[in-house]
Amino acid sequence: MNITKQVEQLLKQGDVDIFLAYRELDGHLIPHGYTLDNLEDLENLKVSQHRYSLEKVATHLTEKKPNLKIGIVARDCNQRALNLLYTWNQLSPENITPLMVNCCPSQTRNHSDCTYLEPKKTGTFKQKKGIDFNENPREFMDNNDNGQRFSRWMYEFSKCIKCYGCRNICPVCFCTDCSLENPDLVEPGALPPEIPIFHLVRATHMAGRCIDCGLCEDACPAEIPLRFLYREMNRIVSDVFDYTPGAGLEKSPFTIIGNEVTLEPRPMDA
Amino acid sequence: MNIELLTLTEVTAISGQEGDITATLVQHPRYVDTDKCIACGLCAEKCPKKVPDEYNEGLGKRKAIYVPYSQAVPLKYTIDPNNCLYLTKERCGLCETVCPSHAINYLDQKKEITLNVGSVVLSTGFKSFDPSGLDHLSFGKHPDIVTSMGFERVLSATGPQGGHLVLPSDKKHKKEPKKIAWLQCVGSRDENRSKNSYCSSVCCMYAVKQSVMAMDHSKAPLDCAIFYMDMRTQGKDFDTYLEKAKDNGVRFVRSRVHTVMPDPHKGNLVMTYVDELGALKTEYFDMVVLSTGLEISADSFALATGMGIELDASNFINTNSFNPVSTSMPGIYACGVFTGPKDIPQSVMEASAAAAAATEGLAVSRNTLTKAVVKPKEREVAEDAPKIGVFVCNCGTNIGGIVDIPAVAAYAAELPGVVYVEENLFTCSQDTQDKMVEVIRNKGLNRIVVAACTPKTHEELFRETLIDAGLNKYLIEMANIRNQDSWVHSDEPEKATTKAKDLVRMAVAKAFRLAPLFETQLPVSPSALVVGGGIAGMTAALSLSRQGYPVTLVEKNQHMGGNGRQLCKTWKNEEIAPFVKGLIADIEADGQIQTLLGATVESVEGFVGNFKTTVTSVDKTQLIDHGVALIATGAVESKPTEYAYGQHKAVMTLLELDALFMEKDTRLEKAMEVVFIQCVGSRDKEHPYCSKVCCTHAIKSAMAFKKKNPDTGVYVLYRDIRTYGQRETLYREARKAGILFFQYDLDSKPVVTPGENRVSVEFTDTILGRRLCVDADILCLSARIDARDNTHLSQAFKVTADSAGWLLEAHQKLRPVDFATDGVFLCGMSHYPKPVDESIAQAKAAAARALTVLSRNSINVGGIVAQIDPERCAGCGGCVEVCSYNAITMDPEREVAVVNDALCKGCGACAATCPSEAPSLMGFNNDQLYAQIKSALAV
Amino acid sequence: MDKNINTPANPQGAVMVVGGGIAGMQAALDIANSGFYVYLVEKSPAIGGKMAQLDKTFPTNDCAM
Amino acid sequence: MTIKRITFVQEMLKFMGLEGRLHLEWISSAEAQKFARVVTDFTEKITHLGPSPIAGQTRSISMEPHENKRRKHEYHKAG
Repeated sequence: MNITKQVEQLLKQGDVDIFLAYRELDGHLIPHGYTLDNLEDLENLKVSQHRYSLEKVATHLTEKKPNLKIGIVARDCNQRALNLLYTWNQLSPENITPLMVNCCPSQTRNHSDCTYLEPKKTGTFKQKKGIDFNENPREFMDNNDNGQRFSRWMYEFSKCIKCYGCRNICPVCFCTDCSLENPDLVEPGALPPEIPIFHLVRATHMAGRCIDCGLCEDACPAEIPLRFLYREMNRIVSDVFDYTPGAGLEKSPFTIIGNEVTLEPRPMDA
Repeated sequence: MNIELLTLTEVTAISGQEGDITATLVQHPRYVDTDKCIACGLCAEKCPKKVPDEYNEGLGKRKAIYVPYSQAVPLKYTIDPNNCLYLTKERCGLCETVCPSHAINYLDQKKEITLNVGSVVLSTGFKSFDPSGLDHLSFGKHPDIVTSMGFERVLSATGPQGGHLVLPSDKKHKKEPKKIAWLQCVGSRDENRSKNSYCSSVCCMYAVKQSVMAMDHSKAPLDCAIFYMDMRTQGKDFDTYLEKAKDNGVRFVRSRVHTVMPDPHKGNLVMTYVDELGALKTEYFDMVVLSTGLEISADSFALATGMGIELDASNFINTNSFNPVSTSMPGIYACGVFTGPKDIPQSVMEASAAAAAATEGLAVSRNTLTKAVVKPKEREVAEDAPKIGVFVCNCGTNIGGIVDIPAVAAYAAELPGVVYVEENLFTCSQDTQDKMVEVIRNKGLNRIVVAACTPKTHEELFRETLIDAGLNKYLIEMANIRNQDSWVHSDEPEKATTKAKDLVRMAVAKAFRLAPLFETQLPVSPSALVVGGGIAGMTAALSLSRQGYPVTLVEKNQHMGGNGRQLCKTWKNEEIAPFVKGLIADIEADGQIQTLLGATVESVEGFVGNFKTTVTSVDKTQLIDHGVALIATGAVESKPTEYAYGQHKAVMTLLELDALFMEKDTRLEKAMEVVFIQCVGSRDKEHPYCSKVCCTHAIKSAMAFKKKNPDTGVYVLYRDIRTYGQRETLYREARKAGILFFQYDLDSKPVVTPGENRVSVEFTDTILGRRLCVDADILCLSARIDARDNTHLSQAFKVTADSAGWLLEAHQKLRPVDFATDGVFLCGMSHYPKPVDESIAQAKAAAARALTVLSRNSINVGGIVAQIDPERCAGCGGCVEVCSYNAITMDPEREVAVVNDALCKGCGACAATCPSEAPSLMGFNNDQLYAQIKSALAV
Repeated sequence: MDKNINTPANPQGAVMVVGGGIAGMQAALDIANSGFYVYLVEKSPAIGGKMAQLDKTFPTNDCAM
Repeated sequence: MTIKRITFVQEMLKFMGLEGRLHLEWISSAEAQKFARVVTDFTEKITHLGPSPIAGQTRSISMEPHENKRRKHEYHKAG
């Protein structure tokens, strides 16, 4: 059954009140909520490589109408985001009906994990001056010494225009009040935002939450390699806490205290 | 404030009866006026007379005017009249000259004090056995042979070597030991040399701890060896600690030590001992620690006998298992080591138990002699602009000698919001406090900064001052310019002054943003819920009822008594059945105790002082209001899975054997060979803990066979015999009676083969080096004791259990009957396996702890607690997860987190976790903290 | 049990605790916190007893102070 | 938990090129000597590492909140 039929059925059977997917308009795909009132729009429902954090829309809808039943077209990254939002009480699984579709850009597998797909290729400018998006974080560590790493990141962060695009698009950013807008912490009106604090604060807040969808990097007009940064954060979280955000319905380890610690504090010279 | 501390005081006589006792005491002169002494230490600095320091076990020196140790309470100096040059020879007098507060009074006289009290608690503790008399151990002949107490001081950071593990013989404090030996049972389990036949209970465990600590302290690899007879690590988590020590490389040598002698050629110590197989061996050590036992001092002996209290042969107070804290004199109770050797948690438990017992008879006079405070009305200042008063303390010369106080004061005066600055010699002294109250009133100050010492010791005092001045007590901020400044930067006065300014600036920045915090009072429901109707539960219920509080007792079974119904006798030969019957009768006769049989706790709501618990029984469900809850659900003897248990009728557990005794079964008469196997299912990989009671229980049962028929062959196969404390007498009697003991290890367990009428038990005798075989008529297995499944109850009361299922106390040493959750207490075997006397002590202790809640009319909640801004909260539940006190819940309506003030302890974990800063800790909110940080960086 | 039949009708609401070590201090605190006045009698110049001499306590290795 | 959190931040700083500037140590209130030793060692270590490369980048923070100041940022060009 094609996806349009499935959505139509879900809506008609009352399984969902609204279905979040994409709609083609003047040759562009835009996010759209399909309901029984606009069934005619369904003919323009399209699935392609275009992505948007539909689950963020779902979070906002749920905030207003907690019992709204929402259908959602979901790739693997969307599913991870949904899992994470369930564990953080932002959405409840019983109200959400994800309709899994093929991952970008895979056409052959119907459930491939985009985490392992290649990030986008980047222009020559970045490869010369900034951090190569395609680089492996581990290799980046090996190929650059402390000072080099630092100056590269300072360069990347200095490009920031504080548009908050990374945060706004992020499917798992749901705080009603963002620390990055607290005037005590981040000086209003100053550009770039205090480097590297601004981005490190965000990275810390993403630890145990980032589901590696890469939307932040796509959204960033300054082409800061954010996904590259958060991937390393995720690597640490998985090494230290043995936790992969969004992989299942486990709670984030950052909120659990008193569990057994097998680590020892590091000696000073480490 | 309702405790009057009488130091340097001894009891000389006692008369009267319970409820009306007159005590005569003599208070020896301190020669220092405690009201004036501000513990600045100048006197001791100048005092020319050095004396061996008893606090450091003579390993260090103190002066003739001294405080015993830096954290002493009261922190007041004392002159030692036997060593003071002025008091002995009328020379010197330096301390009087240098004392800035004129506290020295050489004319101080001893005073006689008469007290009228309702009851007395004796807790005079122990003295360590003095090994000087034991020639073979050479104590006193070489400085590197120390007692265990001495070794504690060696390890301690406040000790004579500053916590460095170096040989006491090396005056340069450089040479580190490479090999240390611990000798167990010095002055314990030894009738021949020390007269102390009992086991001191605590030495095995402290030796293990010391060996682990020593390794930790030593930079180079350290060889630690413990020479012992039996490792008696029967307490909660002790065996786990022991195994960890073994893994860390501590050697445990089962042996008898022959001699320890200084080797004049090599300069170290040579030890000769006989090992497990009977071979004589020699080994060299750099240091030897004598694990000295506990004994009763001559003073304590005189005190008790003077009061007419019965003591046992070893001078411990005679108690019976059912009244473990009562002495032979009504009205006089005892706790701690005075009633027998015991460790810290057991002492603390007994202390609380004695508190309950000593006040049972006085219940009608509760609150007649205690004092309550009357507070002046609080001034409304929340809306007023800050008018900050800064009080800068010289602390004698403690701060003023280093930091330029006038400069700091002048600097403070320039800071925004500051309207008044004052320098004090001692801000904490009573006259300064009085002046402060006046200044706050007259100048209309509404925020106070005290730049002095640590808030840990003095914030409460200054809060009281604010209350007296009619200010909200949370409107004070302290800058610690002593501990964090003048003390650590004493050689850099200029930098210290700059740092003091920084600290004051930060404190002022925070004070600027301080808001009054309010506490609300919640009434306490004056009744208790006790879960579990065994010996512990019933004892606790009766104790609370006698103190005047109604109790609901919930028992799962259709009858009361628990494990007590299956037990025969205590190790002191007291019959348990009549005692349990008596308890049940007392409970039934008690009009204040409501018993619910066949009942279980369904759910619990509320918090300390105001619990609402739903209890269901077969026919009904009821809601019970109560102020406190006591959990005493007990434990259960496990069913063995080895040694042919369940396959042959000759094989049984200890409780099953007790049942045969109580039924007077004929098999007991006929039995000619009886074997006991210890540690069945205990102390192995899966169940690492010791079940604590089985050694004593088995030996007591073994003795019963020998008493019936001395010709019966009785064999006990054991790993370590753990007849701790005075139970050792039972072990000694058993050996005298001809019971045979054979030691086995986990890798050489006995082998049992069922026969037709008998079972054959095969085991190794290490001394003969041979396998032996006994055909046993009765094989009794000391089966492990298992925790009950308390999952539901734990969830309902928000308490936790460890991996083995034993309920987890708030602190293993100091709060052994409290849970981390306020208002819920534990006792009996649900905490850990324990004998009847310890269960009863813990039950009374739980009652005493519960009384500290019940006897209050109300509890204050609020003050420094977290608040969650619902506007900012995204409802993610992160704070709910991190809260250790279960104080945060989700409001299902608004989907935001809400803090329960009564449960919140103000730790701030929630505030630190939330990414959107929705929770703020009152008195430490982000605004205040950011201001402080910014102020710190703004130079 | 611990009940004494001879207890007077109006007993003294105070208790004397002899010995200010860990047990004495705990007993004094519990008694005072349950509504009775306590005299804590200690022979030496300061309370604390033997435990104050210990370095660390097992199994938590907490400081004994 | 603290160990885990600190380990995380240590790793993050390492990735950022700010290695070795965060240290965790358990010190009881009775271990004054240890405290002094650890603080001295760490101070030495930090002195050895040199001033924080961020120091030049952060603006000085004033007592007054919400104050707007614009500062020109300098950064090291990638090599």
